[in-house]
Amino acid sequence: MQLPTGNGPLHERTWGIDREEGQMVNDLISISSEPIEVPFIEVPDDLKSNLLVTSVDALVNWGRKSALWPVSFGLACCAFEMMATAMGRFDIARFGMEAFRASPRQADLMIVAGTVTWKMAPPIRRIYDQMADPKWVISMGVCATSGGPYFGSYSVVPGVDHIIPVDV
Amino acid sequence: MTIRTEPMTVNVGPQHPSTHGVFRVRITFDGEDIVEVEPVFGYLHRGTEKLAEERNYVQVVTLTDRLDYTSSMINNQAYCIAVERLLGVEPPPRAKYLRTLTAELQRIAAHLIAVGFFVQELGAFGTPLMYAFRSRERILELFEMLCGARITVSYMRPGGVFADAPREFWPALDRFLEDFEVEFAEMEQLLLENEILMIRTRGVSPIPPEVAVNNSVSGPVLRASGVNWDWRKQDPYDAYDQVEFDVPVGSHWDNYDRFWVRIQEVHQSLRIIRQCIEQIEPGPARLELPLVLRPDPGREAYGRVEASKGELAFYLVSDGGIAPYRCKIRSPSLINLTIIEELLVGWKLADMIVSLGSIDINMGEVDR
Amino acid sequence: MSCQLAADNVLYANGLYRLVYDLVGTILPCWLSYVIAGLVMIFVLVNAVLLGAAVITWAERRLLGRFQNRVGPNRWGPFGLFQPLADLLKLLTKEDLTPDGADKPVFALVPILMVAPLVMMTAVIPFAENTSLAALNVGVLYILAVSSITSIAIFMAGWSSNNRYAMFGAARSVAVLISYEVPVVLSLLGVVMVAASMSLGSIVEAQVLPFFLVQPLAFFVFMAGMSAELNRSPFDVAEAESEIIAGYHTEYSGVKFALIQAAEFGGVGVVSAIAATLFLGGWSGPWSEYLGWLWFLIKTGAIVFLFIWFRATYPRLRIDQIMAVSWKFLLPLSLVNLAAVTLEVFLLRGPEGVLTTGDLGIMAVINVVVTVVAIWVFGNLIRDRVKFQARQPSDVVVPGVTTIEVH
Amino acid sequence: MYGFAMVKGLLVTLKNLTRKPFTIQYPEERARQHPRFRGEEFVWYEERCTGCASCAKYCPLGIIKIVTSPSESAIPQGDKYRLEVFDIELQRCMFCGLCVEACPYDALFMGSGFEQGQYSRKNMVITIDQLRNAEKHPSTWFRPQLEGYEGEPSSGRGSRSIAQGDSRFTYDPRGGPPLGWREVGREGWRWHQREKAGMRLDTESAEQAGAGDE
Amino acid sequence: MAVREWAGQELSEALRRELPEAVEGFDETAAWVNPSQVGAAAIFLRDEPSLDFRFLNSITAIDYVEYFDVVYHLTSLKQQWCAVFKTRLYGRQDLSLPSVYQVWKGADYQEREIWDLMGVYFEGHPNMKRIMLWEGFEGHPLRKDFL
Repeated sequence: MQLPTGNGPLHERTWGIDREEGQMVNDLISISSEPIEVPFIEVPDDLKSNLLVTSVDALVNWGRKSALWPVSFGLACCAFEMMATAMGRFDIARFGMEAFRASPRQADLMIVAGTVTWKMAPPIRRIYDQMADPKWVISMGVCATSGGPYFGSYSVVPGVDHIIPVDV
Repeated sequence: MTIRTEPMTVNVGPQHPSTHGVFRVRITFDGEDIVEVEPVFGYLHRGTEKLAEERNYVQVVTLTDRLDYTSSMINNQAYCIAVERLLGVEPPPRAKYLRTLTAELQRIAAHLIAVGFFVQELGAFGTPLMYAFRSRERILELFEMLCGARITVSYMRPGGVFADAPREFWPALDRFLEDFEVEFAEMEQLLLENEILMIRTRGVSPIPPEVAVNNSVSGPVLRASGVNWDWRKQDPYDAYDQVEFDVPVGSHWDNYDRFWVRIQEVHQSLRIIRQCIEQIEPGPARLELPLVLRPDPGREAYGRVEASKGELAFYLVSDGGIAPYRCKIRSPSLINLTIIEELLVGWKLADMIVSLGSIDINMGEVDR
Repeated sequence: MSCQLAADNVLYANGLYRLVYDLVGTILPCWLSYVIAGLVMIFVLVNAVLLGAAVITWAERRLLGRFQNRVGPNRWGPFGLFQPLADLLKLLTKEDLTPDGADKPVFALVPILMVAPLVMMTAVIPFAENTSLAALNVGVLYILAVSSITSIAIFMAGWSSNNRYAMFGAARSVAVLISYEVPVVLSLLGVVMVAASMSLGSIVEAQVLPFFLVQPLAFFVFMAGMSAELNRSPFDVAEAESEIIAGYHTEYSGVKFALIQAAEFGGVGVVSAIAATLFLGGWSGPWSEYLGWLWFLIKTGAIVFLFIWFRATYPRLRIDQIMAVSWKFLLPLSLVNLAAVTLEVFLLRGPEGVLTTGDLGIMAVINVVVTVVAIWVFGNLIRDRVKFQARQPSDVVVPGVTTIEVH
Repeated sequence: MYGFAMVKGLLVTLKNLTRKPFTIQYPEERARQHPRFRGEEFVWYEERCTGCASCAKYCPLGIIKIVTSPSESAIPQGDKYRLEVFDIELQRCMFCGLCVEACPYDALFMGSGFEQGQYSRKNMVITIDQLRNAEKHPSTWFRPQLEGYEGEPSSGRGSRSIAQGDSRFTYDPRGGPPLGWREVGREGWRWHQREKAGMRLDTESAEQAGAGDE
Repeated sequence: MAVREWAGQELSEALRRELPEAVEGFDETAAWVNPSQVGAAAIFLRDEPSLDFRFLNSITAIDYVEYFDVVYHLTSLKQQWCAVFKTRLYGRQDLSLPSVYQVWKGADYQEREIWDLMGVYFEGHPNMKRIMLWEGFEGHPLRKDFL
């Protein structure tokens, strides 16, 4: 993160940072006009029949699926529904998923819950990059999937898959 | 002896676990003391006002759901009142009561979230929040019964509500009131006099009433600062002139008072709901208006309600077309944020989170 | 060739060690069997700590769930018991990131330094009669010394991560650890004085009446101090999620994070075991010759339950308030306890310097009274002296609206 | 006494420890779904649809795509357009239900499903064939006739005297069998009457007329 | 007990007594104020005890293509009345108004928002950054000519 420089009140000193971030947003808009496709990985047949690989794989995959830790990433309305899944009624913890990690380093799953604006796009990108592999992204609700009710608005990303690859 | 420390500028957000959505604030610290703050928002700016100019009057209702997504019903209500003023019509009395009732249910839900997150930010490991969501879940269930959705309700329409409550709603409401009494008493027992909560919030970040008024603060934050201003009392809309309730007012102006005012408002909301159930009469629940509304050109209307966060108003200007010519949203969260400097400067990092929680902003409404 | 362990060796008391030593000693030279037996014991202890950590994470998640009126992990395995295993598997296969600006060797050393002291502490805990690896005669002192290593590890984590939040967390954590060491040590002095020994085994044997009855004040201070040292609620500022992301371990992922988590929850287990030993009478109980380990586990479990219960209930204090609690509340309390116990021991002990069960009973009665009075007095003393005066009502109060005011 | 409230807090959490959890264990047990639930999978009755495209016009997002060709007659409605395309782009739909509100012929209903996770956006369009072949579990959103008190005056407190077990009020979209267009009835709200002026509202005579045509 | 709404005429007469050059006219609900006099009118409206408009509800700008209207909604909490005054700016380029930030601090974010979305600059505001959109965004989206 850059440091503000110069004198005067804080909002005067941060002009530079604001301009830089604005530039980042504009750059991102210009490079992300098309959705990013997630390549579908085909497992070769000879590998499929390999007993050792598959059973280790199965174990590892069981571990991964049984302890998915989402990064707490609520953007808008859907965030409250996402939280509601973690709360008493639906209790996502039953699947070992209640550990909403605040630090992206420790999370496996990013649930993009809510409208993604262009201004928010660079931080999303950064947090996605900070997450450790293997990682997954769920786009929750129509706002994140395609802009939904705000499709066509001047400040809304038409689908979060323009910025990061989405799995579900 | 004084230790000279170097000021350090930290960027909190936009994605930070405690910022009520995508709020970002740049803070200069001296040690752990806050010296300067600069809020940066717009991370959820979706251009609602512009989109409203492209939708017809009924379609805009669906956009208002998504402003303050913790209190969609009240947003619906504010917008519908503005449109009714624009058209110069009055909804039928049953619709007024249904609106009042659902708005108060929504206020309870919103205050539960506010209180739950407030305590969560004090560091409770989820328990009060879970209890709050447990009760909120019951309210959302009632909403689902009413209008088929939990959060994005779109229940109200200009001229009333979209449909009368289904029959199973009334017994369910009674059951809810019974259960909620117990659960809320439990929550109060857990929180209201908790010593840790007291020493964390008493005397922290007081906002004097003069400052609050000059900063156009409204809602529970204004009332916690000792001003008993409530639009439900001062400018009664819908059925609020028919029901009795008190206005809780803080006397210390601090974080605890803001928390306390919300807790008390839940009690008052329950009172209003009970009175609504008593007073509601059979009748139509919606005015016979055409699907596509065309107000007279040149008219304007400022429809306001006391939302869970403060004064929520829609300022609509008509040019005679099917869509509003201008739809300005006076959002309480954005304007309540004006006091952020008075609230934070001079306090500690840990207090900052709590103080931000105490004014209960909602980014959907701040950025619109 | 057969080897004999000298009776004055600290390892002599441990039956398992002697067994392995004797067994291996028949075919290998004595020095080698000495080492091998030691390695076997280390293997056992490390696994005990990690397994304990796993069980405690599971218990915490389940219990927190129930405290919060929900279910908690219940999908994988019976009652969700395999949940920690799944977590572990996932973390092991996860990418192990090291941030760019990090001090790499220090960064990598931290997880090891977090776990090591826990394993070292378990060496002196008697799980049942004659089962501690090393029956050190300065066991209490050893535990206190070793447990301080954690604070260095935390500071290293904060420093090497090159992250402000981590640094904040580490600075807070170290401040807390250092200030809470003092009341904890003072509270343990009372225990040592009554038991007239620093060896954990002798302390257990001295507890004809469990010490949490004899010295409730010391127990209270010890529990409060330990929950601060473990970063448990209500003193968990070091990883205050809502304030500073995840505290000192913000930048850790994968295996290292798994180890840090294990150290955290293992710490709860070890501290509970120590508390059970020092205050609840450890393995003693009916049929303790056979069921000592069970008594020990039950008592440890009770303490763990207490920790989880506190966590489910309380919000956290601010860092300066935590310091205030330590220096203005717990420290005086531990001093009161020390003074009371000293006087009682001085007055009650017999000519041979031994306290009988009756003496302990008298002490218990006196100390319960002392505890209540002391907590009440000092509790009122640390209350903020500034009474919060209601402010002047503003001139913009609207007439004619019924209002209710907070007291 | 200072500290007393903290003990009270401990008791509260302890009380909740012994209470039955509030959780609904989702994949095995399901939350009770209310009949008005605005779900995915729209229910559409081709027999009634005239292709007037009211829904497409009223949709705030313009996600309903209708292509028609003239000259066909519907059984209950009389003359109508033949529908060639009726696509609903679910990926942008926000389930506000305004299309259902706008439909004057009661041909479009909200569905009641909610499990529609997809791996790709391309799959998220409901086509006319899917609408034709879907199992029809309509929601009662804006269709009061399904709630079973059509024609009765709406009431306030009095309504609570109605017994809970009354079968007329226990319509469960997911529980019952799929409904055909004759079974879903006609909405009898006065509010909608004006919109329906000039339509043949008498379902039975329409059916007879339709039967005659066949 | 309801809040009384001032008619435009009433407000314009009250303003005219003190600041005769500030008032341009009135309509049913609002008084029209000369754009250059907004600051002075604001101070007067707030400090005059018989008006006492200490609470600023909202500021709005409306784009009428040839001109922009800026609307101020005010309330007096003590006297329980509210009023509206408006001002009109002609043209589309380099629009500016005196800021009322120093009078009502509540105007802070609303003025920034109007600058950001409508392109009306407020002179005397200490921090005229874009508020909702990012730096480098072209145009002001709420204008009618923005596509």
